[in-house]
This record gives sequence, structure tokens and C-alpha cells, in this order.
Amino acid sequence: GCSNSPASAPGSSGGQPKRGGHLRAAFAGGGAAETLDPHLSNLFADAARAKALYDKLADYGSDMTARPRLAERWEPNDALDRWTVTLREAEFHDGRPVSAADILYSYRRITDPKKAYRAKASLEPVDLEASRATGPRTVEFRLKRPTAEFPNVLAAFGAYIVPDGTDRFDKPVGSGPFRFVSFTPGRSARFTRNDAYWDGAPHLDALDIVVADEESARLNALLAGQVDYAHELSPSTARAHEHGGRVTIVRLRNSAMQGFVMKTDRPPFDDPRVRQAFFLIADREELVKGALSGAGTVGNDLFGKGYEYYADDIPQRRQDLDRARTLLKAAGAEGLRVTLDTSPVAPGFVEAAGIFRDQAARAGVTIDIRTGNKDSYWKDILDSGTLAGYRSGAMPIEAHISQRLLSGSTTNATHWRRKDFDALYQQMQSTKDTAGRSALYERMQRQLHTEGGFLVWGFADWIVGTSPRVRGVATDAPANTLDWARFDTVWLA
Amino acid sequence: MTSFRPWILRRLLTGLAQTAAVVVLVLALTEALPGDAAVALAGDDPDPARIAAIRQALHLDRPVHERLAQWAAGLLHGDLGTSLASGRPVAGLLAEAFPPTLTLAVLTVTLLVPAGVGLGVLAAHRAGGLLDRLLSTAALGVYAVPEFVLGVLLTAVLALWLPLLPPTAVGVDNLLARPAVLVLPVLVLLARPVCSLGRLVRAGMADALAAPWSVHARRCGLPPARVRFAHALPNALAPAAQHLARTVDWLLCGVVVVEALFAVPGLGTVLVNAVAARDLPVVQGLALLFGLTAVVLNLGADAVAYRLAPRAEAAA
Amino acid sequence: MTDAVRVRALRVSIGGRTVLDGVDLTALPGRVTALVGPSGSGKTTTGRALLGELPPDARVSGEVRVPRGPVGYVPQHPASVLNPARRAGALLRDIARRQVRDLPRARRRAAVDERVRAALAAAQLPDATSALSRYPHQLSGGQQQRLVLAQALLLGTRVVVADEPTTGLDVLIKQRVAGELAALARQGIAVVLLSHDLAVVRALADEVVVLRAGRVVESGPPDELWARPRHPGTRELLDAERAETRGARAEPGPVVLRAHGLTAYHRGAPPVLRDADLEVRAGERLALVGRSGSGKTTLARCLSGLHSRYGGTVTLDGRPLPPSVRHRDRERLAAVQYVFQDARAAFDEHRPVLDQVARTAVRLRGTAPERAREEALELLARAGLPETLVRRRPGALSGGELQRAALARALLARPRVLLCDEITSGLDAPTRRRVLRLLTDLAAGPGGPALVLITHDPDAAWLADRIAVLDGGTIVEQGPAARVLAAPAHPFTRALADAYASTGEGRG
Amino acid sequence: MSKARYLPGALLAGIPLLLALAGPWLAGDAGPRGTSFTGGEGHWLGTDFAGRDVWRQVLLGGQSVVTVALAATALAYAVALPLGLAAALTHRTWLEETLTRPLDVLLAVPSLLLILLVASVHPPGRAGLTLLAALVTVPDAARTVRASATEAASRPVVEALRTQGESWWRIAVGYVTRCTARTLAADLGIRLTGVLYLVATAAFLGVGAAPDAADWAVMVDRNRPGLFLQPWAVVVPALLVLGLSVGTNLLCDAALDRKDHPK
Ligand SMILES: Nc1ncnc2c1ncn2[C@@H]1O[C@H](COP(=O)(O)OP(=O)(O)OP(=O)(O)O)[C@@H](O)[C@H]1O
Ligand SMILES: Nc1ncnc2c1ncn2[C@@H]1O[C@H](COP(=O)(O)OP(=O)(O)OP(=O)(O)O)[C@@H](O)[C@H]1O
Ligand SMILES: [Mg+2]
Ligand SMILES: [Mg+2]
Repeated sequence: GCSNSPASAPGSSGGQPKRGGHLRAAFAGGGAAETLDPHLSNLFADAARAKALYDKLADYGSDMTARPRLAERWEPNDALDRWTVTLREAEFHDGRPVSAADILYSYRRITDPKKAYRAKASLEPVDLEASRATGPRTVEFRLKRPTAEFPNVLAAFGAYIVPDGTDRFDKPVGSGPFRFVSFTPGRSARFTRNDAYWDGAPHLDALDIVVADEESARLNALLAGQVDYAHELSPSTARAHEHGGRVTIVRLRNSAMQGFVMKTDRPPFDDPRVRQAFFLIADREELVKGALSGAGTVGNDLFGKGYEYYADDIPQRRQDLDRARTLLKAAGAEGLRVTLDTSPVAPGFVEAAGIFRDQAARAGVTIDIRTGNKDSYWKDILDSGTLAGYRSGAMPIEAHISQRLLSGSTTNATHWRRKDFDALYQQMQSTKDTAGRSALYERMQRQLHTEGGFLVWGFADWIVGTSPRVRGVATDAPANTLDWARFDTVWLA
Repeated sequence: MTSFRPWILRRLLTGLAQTAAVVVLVLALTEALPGDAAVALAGDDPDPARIAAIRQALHLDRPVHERLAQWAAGLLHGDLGTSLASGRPVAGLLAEAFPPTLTLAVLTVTLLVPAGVGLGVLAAHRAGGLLDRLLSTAALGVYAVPEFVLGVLLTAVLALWLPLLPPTAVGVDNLLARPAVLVLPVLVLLARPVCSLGRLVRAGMADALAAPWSVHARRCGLPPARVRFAHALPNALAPAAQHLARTVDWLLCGVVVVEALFAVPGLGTVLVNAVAARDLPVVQGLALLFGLTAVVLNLGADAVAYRLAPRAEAAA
Repeated sequence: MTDAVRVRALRVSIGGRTVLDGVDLTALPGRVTALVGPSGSGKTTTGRALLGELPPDARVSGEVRVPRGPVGYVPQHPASVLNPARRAGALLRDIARRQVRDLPRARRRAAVDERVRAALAAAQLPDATSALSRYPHQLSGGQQQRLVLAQALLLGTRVVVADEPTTGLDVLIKQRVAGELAALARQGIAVVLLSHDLAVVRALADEVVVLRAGRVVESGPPDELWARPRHPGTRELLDAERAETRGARAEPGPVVLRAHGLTAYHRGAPPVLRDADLEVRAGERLALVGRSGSGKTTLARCLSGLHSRYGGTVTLDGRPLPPSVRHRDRERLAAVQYVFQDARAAFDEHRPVLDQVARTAVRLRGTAPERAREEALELLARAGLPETLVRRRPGALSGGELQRAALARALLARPRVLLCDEITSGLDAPTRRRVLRLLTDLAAGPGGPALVLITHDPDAAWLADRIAVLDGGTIVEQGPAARVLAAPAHPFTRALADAYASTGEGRG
Repeated sequence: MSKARYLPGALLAGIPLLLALAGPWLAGDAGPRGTSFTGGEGHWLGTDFAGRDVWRQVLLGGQSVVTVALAATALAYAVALPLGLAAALTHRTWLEETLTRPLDVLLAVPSLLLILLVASVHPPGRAGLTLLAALVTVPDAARTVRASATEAASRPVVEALRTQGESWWRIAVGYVTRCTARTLAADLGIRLTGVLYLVATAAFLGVGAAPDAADWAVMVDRNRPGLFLQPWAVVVPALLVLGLSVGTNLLCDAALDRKDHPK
């Protein structure tokens, strides 16, 4: 009875699923900071473990639409500020059924004002004081304002459901496809099949999630058969081994937006002509080739390529140095000199800065690159500097806007604060029909495309390697979506 | 020689002061890093409110010296504090990361001493000769190769091309239970110190073997091996002992690269992660550990030097 | 005859200089063959040729035949052949162990110990336990000498080359060591003795070969040689005439250097010098005598600021003298100069001797380098060292030559007090006379140094105005030389006086 | 004959030195970027991780390595030698303690941690990196100097030189250093290599030089992922670094051996 969720993810190669086997998957980790508390999960390894043990009410499909998971269905009222969510029949590993109380407990735990759980900001629209269980398996969520995209909240990163009252995670109990066996932070975690899983028991007998921080270690382990699945490989690794036959390379497209952010409220970028000139300076192909080693596609200064509501109709922007020069001249910014903040927070980041510097030089703009500390980079660029490297994982376009582009957004790195834009967003959230919302999304995106602060030059593939006997790995699942790092649908041939 | 004991005692006392200095230095540097544990925990979602909340929850809003004092007070009760990033006790965390590092270090040193000394003695056997040149050049070559390059090469050949050995220790919780995974890391760890130790020993040996007292020992009919090992070697060892102490220190604290390459979750990994997470209690705990190790090792090396150059009373 | 050492027409030239020029020598088993000759005549070089250890750049012709197997060797400078990082016991046991290899394992240890003890006793180091546990630098010069001798005795070779084996030994021990060498020869070993000590040579040798400037000028049994020396050089060499009867003398002036209640010790050991009082007056010559190991060198080192682990006071002109050279200013450094017992160890092996000698004047008197070299050359020449010699590095000088260079180095400071530690031990009689004359002349001159002569040589002691006798770290007797030697109170002083008398008789 | 012994060292060290010196002049302008880790298209050593021409990067990348390594080693020894000698020559315990204990504190901080921290606090330029590398090298080098000088410093010659009123420098450098020259030269060579290695490892950990800097040591690390696609980007700079360090060490050896056997 789960019409909305795919019965089985599209496999990397066909064949009849086989039961049994023990799969070892290698992820980059965070050492002792790793945790099994799904609300704290921050790293990909944490997320993969959380996904094995727990469920969310909803999760994202490959186009970032929310797909029901523990929720069987959801229905809004007309004002879109009261949503009734009906749970499916599912049980935790200890046999207790998943109930409305568990949902409310989990959400209240996440939004605990004294704590700082990851999904706290995403759950902000929900008024949990007023929300209540209307039956053992129905929850009525009261929202602080109309929210047409409320399902996105249910699918938010880290909004996992834990049993009511849980506060310790040394022997975690969830409703997910695998049961907990053991865990050593920074090293390995072991899980076994949950035969009673509501979405059908996994094919695998057991799953190990092991940690190898270094990419080459993950690759070598994969090549030597120490692991069967290696998460996050580099584009050059992919190219080197794609046709070797020893490993299967899976490219998860559109996983990470790559770009630069310009502070739209400070010189020189407070002048839209300068921002446009910068849009035109970027040679996106060169950036993708050089910084992503070709593993990605070009961007069009908009977030969410391939996602629901993405404005595909807006023509692709190309490098035009003459126009860029003209615009700069018009803005009185000839011989412009700006500082570009960057930091080795992700592969390709610093390279992109270097490439862009060279491109800008051809338009008469001098860019000084300042390499910041990678551990505090995101905080540092939020309010200081004028131009900085940026990247973002997958999330619905709505989430991108609400978190980064509204006057009250907490991580508004472009300082994009427009009353008219905010109004469009509110209007969109209050619009019930999809077509109407779609039109509003397009208007917002057009505005961002012409004068926004995000210079999005590309979308990086997320590269996963598996041993050839691993089947059922989803190929079109950007990182953090439902089918990414999903091991209940995987089997060993 | 009766003054040996007070000397050690005094050195241990200054050692404690030194360790305190190390802790403070490391703390000051870590504190000077941009951002704090809250910022690091927030990562790419640096919501100011969230950061403020984390900061409050971790007591990061209190001044450093207060936190340091509290940590020191805890230390007196044998409590190293709790990790900011994971909320787990630091002592337990270090205790978990120590065995892999110790295993690697002990194994490496056990092989290093005979190999390095042997190489040096062999090369010094005929200083300037063909064997010496070959050995020296090879040693220099290997010494100049950083671990990450050597690691890649050895892994490519021994683990991937001729699949003789497992390339990483990924997912292995007890290294000693799967000794095969230790071979590559130990080889890589060994490579550089063997070469540097060998060169120092060679230099010392060449001088010692040319000294008149070596000539006299040979003249007295002592077999060449005895002259080499019992007479010349001790005189060549003082700098080598210093170097060895440094190497052990490095093995215990600085094998970040090898741990990363072979996915061995030891102290180096903890260190890098702790710095990245601005996890001060862990960094302090590590600094304490490093400081104490260094004090003990330096003391050992000085004691050896004291014994090997008895004429030099100044060493005490 | 196969056991004989045979040297025929040996020519050695080093660095273009002919050091040996047609040396013939035969040393028979069971006999002591002595090689005598002035300092620098080639004795050590001959000895090294027997060992096959001439420097790599030496050009050698002629024939050297030595029986197979190792050759026992007592080098002239014992300090350099003792491994600084090995205790005396280990050095001896290493050798002894080779001798007991055919014994059953269980008995080897005891046998080794027994042999080591026997060798030590034979080398006159009876206090075995304490000596064995010491490092070489913790032994006195004479003790080191005997340790090396013990090594040679332990070796059990068929040939022993002993280069100045009795330097640094006091008269009593010297006689006993000579006795041991004779006993060695009686065991059928060929002993080649290179020595300046004519008393020992005459008492011990069966055959004496006289070298002069690298040539053998004559040879024969000692009695014959002493009775009828053919070569004028030999006559001069063998003439045991006393240096000079005290020479010219200045009236002793005020006290320059005074040590009061000096108690010196080494790290972690009982004091080696106890409550010593000593005065040195301007223009005076003081002989410091005593058994080997009695603390003479230590006393001198305390005075000269090289040993600062002591209690008590040292004053110069009534003002306290800093215990360490590091704290002495230029003037006070220059005022008290020390000539090292082991000259070879006191020179930098990398630099020419002349440069090193001249530096004293440059550093301590502020003389211009050119002028300092001239002064140094002049002084060295007076000590019998020509310019060609001193332009070389220390390695190319003989033991006696270096000893004189060391003396010149100290003298160049124009010291007020000169502490001479066994500076004549490595010199032949004529050279010794020459050096002593040089010293006394300088001392008698205006502003000349007061001399403290640490010596085992009765001649040198005789030269002194006053004698102080050290025994076991205590000054047991002190007074005018004539009185002390005429009416010795202490057994050691008595032995010294006897030895003096006997050499005096030797002179006839 | 005597010249010949310098030949291997001179050749090995000469090529990298020459490239480092002349490279920046020969490099010319940056052409357009290609795809990373490919060969051909006018890139005769292929492209690097950022699609740049490897040969051009090689030409540009020597200067920083060579200057940092040489300057840091020289600087480290300029500090460590007097410190180590002073510690070996002094008899004053307090002086020795004040000289060596602070260094021991530095020594007790693992050098990579120190670099990691300092470089993160203040991203260093070339000069900063040099200072940093020198800083972490000094304590170790000073200890080695002290250990090897202690024996020579306790010889009677030193006492004789002191009674001669010889200056500290002459004793320390003129005698003690000379006696320990062989060990020190071996150590110096090792330090030079150590600094090269340090720069490379710092790059591995993501500090020190900018990640896309033209720098042989950085290139080796950054181009590692493409080793199986386009080996030259790793192999060439690695060989140059190797040649530099082996060559200088061989030169040291050759010079010393000559001094020891004057003919
Ligand atoms: N570093 C040391 N540690 C312990 N004992 C020492 C040390 N140096 C010398 N001694 C001992 O001190 C005593 C006195 O030594 P010193 O060198 O003063 O004797 P000396 O009278 O000069 O003898 P000689 O005539 O043999 O040169 C000797 O017994 C010697 O073994
Ligand atoms: N390596 C050398 N190079 C040049 N000349 C040397 C060398 N070694 C020794 N000589 C010279 O050879 C001569 C003989 O030296 P040798 O050491 O044999 O003399 P000796 O008879 O033992 O003198 P002493 O009684 O002073 O020890 C000396 O004049 C010395 O300067
Ligand atoms: Mg001689
Ligand atoms: Mg003495």
C-alpha cells in the first residue's frame, strides 16, 4: 500500500534481486564526533547510518519532491496552515508500533530551544505546542503560517523519527530497514536485516558502514574487495576506473551546486550591473572541466537543476567578456579589484577560484584570492567579504529560497533582502495549486537569474564506486535523497 | 654515577612544567584558530541562532582561562573532560585511539632499530665504497619520498597489482587480530626513519671506526664485528639515540598521513578531527599525552647520551 | 729464528720528508731490544712500521718481517687509544675473552676475571675493582698508561712493542713495570722497547739500537754502549749529566698563587684531593711529586681553572681566582698557565701546530698575528723545533716534539705561574736539559714565571727550590728541596731520594 | 678522479636547481585550460588536476620549493648550531636548561600539529612557510647538534683552547663543529629533505601553500588522484624533489669524504 514510493529503486543493472550477503560500505567519517543520534547527524556517514536505522515521515525523490515514507498520506486544510498526516503501519525494531506520539516526541526533541539539532530550522514553520495527535496514527500539525510546501518539512534532513522518550543512542532502536548490532565511532558500524521492515525486508543479511576518511583509502579498499561500496570518489578516480571492469562507477548527477556568492548589499556588488558582468565573465565549461574534472554539468546561475520547479526555460547564460566590460564601464567599475574568499572545504573549490580569477583577468577585473580556514569557512563568508566560493547539497528549491534568500533567512550569504521577493515567496506558500506555484517559482527564479547574488556555474556529480557484484544502487539519486546511500534495495549478485 | 638519580628526578619535574607549557601552547594556538566548536559543529549550516545555542550548550561563552582552570582541576582528579564534538569522555576517546597507534609505533620501532643500525653499520663498513654509495643513495632516495607517495606506490604494487596484502585497515577493529593489514602501514612508517637513522649511524660509525681507539682495538686482536658493534657503535649512537627519540615521538603523535592512507583510526586521526572540530578538551588531552611522551623520550635519549659520552658530564 | 723481528734497510718518507733512512733492527724472542734516540729521531715511526701501521701517504721501502699474528703495542699516548665510552674493565675483558675461547663455557667467566686481575697486577694497577669500573677519562695519566700496558700483557703475543711505557709513572712503579717487561721477555717474547728512560733501558735491554735523525748510528749491548759510545751523538744522549745544578735563581718574591684547604672531587666519587695548602712565590720553582694517581694533575687543574669541583680557596696576588677558566679574564687567564700531561690530546688535530701556539699571544696578550707567529717561532726554535716542523699538523709531530710545542704554547702567554704536568716525560736527556734550561732561564729573567713542575723525574725535581709531596690526595710533605731530599720523612719521598741518588751514581 | 665523485650529486641536484632558477622565465603565458588529467593537445606532459599544463607548472613550481627548503634549512641550522653548541659547551646547568627546555616544549608539539595550527591561524606566505619549517626543525636539529658535539666538547683540546683564551666561536665552530662535521653534514642533508617533506605533507593536510599553487611538493599531492590517468603530473615533480634532496646529500658526502682522505 505504498503507491507513492518506488517499489524498488532503479538498479544499476538488472537481474533478479538475491537475498543474503554482507555488504561493506565505506564513507568518509568524522572520527570520535560521529554519532548514532539521528538528529545530530551531520556527516554523510551519519546520514547513511541514520537511514539504515530510522525513517522520516517523508523523503526526497530524485527531483526533490517529498515522497511519503512513514507518512502514508498528508492533507492540508484550505488555508494551508493545518496539515493532517496519517502514518502507515510500521513498527520499531523492538516491536512497538510507530505512533503519533513518537512523531510529536521526535519533532519536539529536534526543536528543543536549548539544543541545536540539525533539522531545527526546517521545522520552524510548525507550531508544535498546538500540534497534536488526533488518533494513534494521525497527527495534526498546526503551522505558524500557510505552507504549501509543508511535505518538504517532513522530508527535511535529519527529521528522523525515534521512539517516544528516547534520549540515549548507545543501542539505538528505529523503524528503519536494518537493526543495530554494533558501532565504534570513527571506525565501523554493523547492522542486520530488519525482517519486519514495512517497505519490505532488505536483501542483505548484514550491512557494515566503515570509515575511511581518505579518498584513496576508500578506492583501494574497493579495488581490493575489502569493501563493496565506496562513497564519494573523485572525478579523476572515476575516469581512471570507469572502464577497467574492476569497479562500477555510479554518477549521481546534480548532487552539488557549485558557484560563487556576491554580497548584493555592498560595493561593488550592490550595483546589479556588476553582478551581471560577473555572470558574464564565467566560462562555465572551463570551470566544470577544470574544477570538477569534467564530472558535472554547467549551471545557469540558478539553484536546483533537474529539481521540481526549476526554470528550464530561462536561456543558458554564456561567457561574454565584451558585454561584461561594457557593463562594468557603465557601472564605473573599470579596473575593478575584488577579493574572492575560498577555502579547501570541498574538492574543486580552490581550483574554481583560481580558474575564475584567470577568467576575470581577461575582462580587466583583478581578483585576489584569499584562502580561509576550512573549518569555519561557512560562518566566515556568511557576513564578511564580498565574493566567495559556495556550494550546496541537494534540497528542494523552496528550501533553498527559504533558508538563503528571504529577508529573514538565517544563512543568507548573498544578503538578498527584497520585500517583493519575500512577498512572492509568501504568495507561493499560500497557493494550493501546483501550476500557480510553478508560475511563482518561475518569477522568483527570473529575478534571481537577472540580478541575484548566486553565480551558479555548475552542478557536480556525486560519485560512488561499487564492486561489480553490487546491484540495485540507484543512479539518479542526488546526495541526501531517498535513494542515495540506500542499502535496503541493494543486493549482491 | 650516584648523581644519575637526582638528575632524572629533576628532569622529570621540569618535564611536568614542560608538559604544562605544551598544553598551554597548543591550547592558545587552537583558541587562536578562527571559529570555535560551535561554528565547526554548525558546518555548512551556520545559522547564527543555532551557533549561539550550541555555544551556550557547550559553555563556550565562558572565557578560556576559566575553561582551562576547570579542565586542570578535573585533571587533578584524573578527569580529562568531555569532548565537545561527541560529548564522550576524552579519556575513553584517547584510550580507544591509542592501541592502533601504539601497535604501529611499537612494531615500527622494533624493526627500525636493528634495520637502521644495521644499514648504517653496513654502509660505514667501507665508507666511500661502492656498497656505501649504493646504500646511501638508495636511502636518500627513499627518505625524500613523502609517506603519501610511498604509500600510494606500495599499495599499488603490493595490494592492487600483486594482491598480496590488504590495502587498508578499513573496518578492522583490532589490528593485531588481522596482522596482514599492518604490513603496509609499518613498511611506509619504517621507510624514512630507517634511512635517516641509517645515515646518522653511518656518519657516526665512519668517525668512530677511524678513531685511534678503534684501530687499537683491532690491533688487540678483537674480531671486526666486536670492534664494530661493541666499541665503535656506542660512540656513534648518541645522535642516533636523539633521532630515535624524535622518531618514536613522531610515530606516536604524527602519523596522521599513514593513518589516513590506510584508514587506521589512531591518535593522528583523532588529532586532525579534533582540531577541525575545535574540540578543545580533546586537543588538550592529546597535547598532554604528547607532552608527556616527549618528556619521557627526551629523557631517555639524554640518559643514553649521558651513558655513551661519559666524559661529558655537562650532559647531566 | 722465525720468531724474530727483522727490519732491513727500512726507509720511510712521509709527505716528502724522510723520517727513517735505512733502519736495520733485529729483535729476538726472549730478549728486550731497546730503541733509543733523541726526540723525533724516528722511534715511534719504527714501532709503527713493525705494526704495519704507517700513515697511508707514507712511502716505504725495505723489509719488515714480523712473526705472524698480532703484535702487542703500548702506544706513546695511551689516552687516545682508550675508547671513551667503555670502562676499563670492559676494555680488558674484551681481550681476555679471546684467550679463553677453548675453555668450557662455564669456566670462561672466572678465567677472564682471573686473567684481567693478573694483568692489572702485573701492570701495577693493584686496586683492580675501582679501576675496572672507571671510564678512561676517570683515570690519571699514569693509570691510563698502565691500563694500556695491561692490555698488551693480556694479549699474549710473541712480539710486544712498548713505546715509552714508563712515562707518567713514578719511580717506584716504574721499577716494577720494568720488572714486568723483563718477565715478559723471559717468557720468550720479543720485546721492542722505545724509550727515553735510560735507567730503564740500561737495566732492561739486551740490545740497544741508537737512532738519530732516522738512521741507526750504532747498536750493541747496553754495557758496551755505555762504556764505549762510538758516535758523539750517542755520547751526548747517554751522558746522564744532571740538568744543571739549580741554575741561576732569583730571590723568591711575594706569594703569587695560593691554594688553601683545597678539597677536590669528581662527580659522584670521594675526594681525590684533601685539604691541600700550597703557596707559589714569584720566581720560585716548586716540584710537585707523588705516586701516579695521587692527585697531582687534579691539583694543577684546580689551580688553572680546568677543574672547578672543589672546596677551599685559590687566590692570585691575594685576590680570589675564579674556579673556572670561563670566569677568568684575559689577564688572569694568562697569569696561570697549564701544560697538559698528554700533549697530543691537547692539540687540535686539524690545524698547524704553529698557528695553535701563536694564538696564545694573540688571544692573551693582544699581539698582532704576524708578530705572534714570529714570537712563537722563536720560542719553538729555542725548544728545538724548527719552522718546517711546526708548520705541520700535530699528527705529523712526534710525541716529544708535541710536548715541547705545548710548553711553548703556554709560555707565550708570559704567565706568572706556569704549571707543567710531566713535560719532560717524553724527552731524551739532551732535549730535556735543553727544555729545562729554557724554563729556568725564562723563570730567572725579569717577570719570569714561577714554575710548578709536576714530575716523576728526579732530575726535574732536583731543579726545584721547594718540593711538595702528594700521597693519596694529601700533601704529606713540603719544604726546601735540599731538605726534603736529604731527610725524607715520607716513604715515597725516600724512594724518590734514593732514585735520585742512584741516577746520580750512574753519572759516575 | 676527485672531480668525478661530485658528478652524480651535481647532476642530480643541478637539474632541479636549474629548472627552479630558470623555470619562471621559460614558462611563458598560461594557455587555455584543458580537462584535468589528460594528455596531448599541446600539453606534452599532460594537464594537472585543474586542467593546467603540467610542464608549465613544473617550470613555475621549483622556485618556491627550492627557496623554502634551502632557506628553511639554512635558517634552522643558523639557529640550531649555536644553540646546540652552546648547550654542549656550557658547564652551567642553568644555561643549558634555559637553552634546551624551551626547545623541548616545541619538540613535544608534533611538528605537523604545529604547522596545522599555525598555518590555520595565519595562512603563511612563502616566507611564513619558511619560518614555520625552520621553527619545527630547530629543536630537533639543536638536539642533534648538542648530542654529537657533547663528546668533542669534553675533549682536553677544548680545555687547552680555553686556557689559551680562545673565543667561544673559535672553539665552537673552529674545533667542535669541525670534529662533528660528518655527522652534522649528514644531519643537514636529512633536514633539507625533511623540510621538503614537511612542505609536501603540509600540502597533504591542506595547509601551507595554496592548494593550487605551482609548487612541486604541492603538485605531488594534488595530482595524486590522477596518477593512473596521467602519471607525469606526479612523477615529474616527485623526481625533481627527489633529485634535489638526493643530489644535495650526495654532494655533502662527496665533500666530506674528500676532506677525510687528503691525497
Ligand atoms: N673524572 C674522574 N672521576 C673519578 N675519579 C677520577 C677522575 N679523574 C681522575 N680521577 C682519579 O683521581 C685520582 C687523581 O688523579 P690525577 O690525575 O690527579 O693523578 P696524578 O697524580 O696526576 O697521576 P699521574 O701521575 O698518573 O698523572 C686518580 O686516582 C684518578 O683515578
Ligand atoms: N705523518 C707524518 N708526516 C710527516 N712527518 C712525520 C709524521 N709523523 C712523524 N713525522 C716526523 O718524523 C720524525 C720521527 O717521528 P717519531 O714519532 O718516530 O719520533 P720519536 O723518535 O718517536 O720521537 P719522540 O721521542 O719525541 O716520541 C719526527 O721528526 C716527526 O716530526
Ligand atoms: Mg715517539
Ligand atoms: Mg697526572
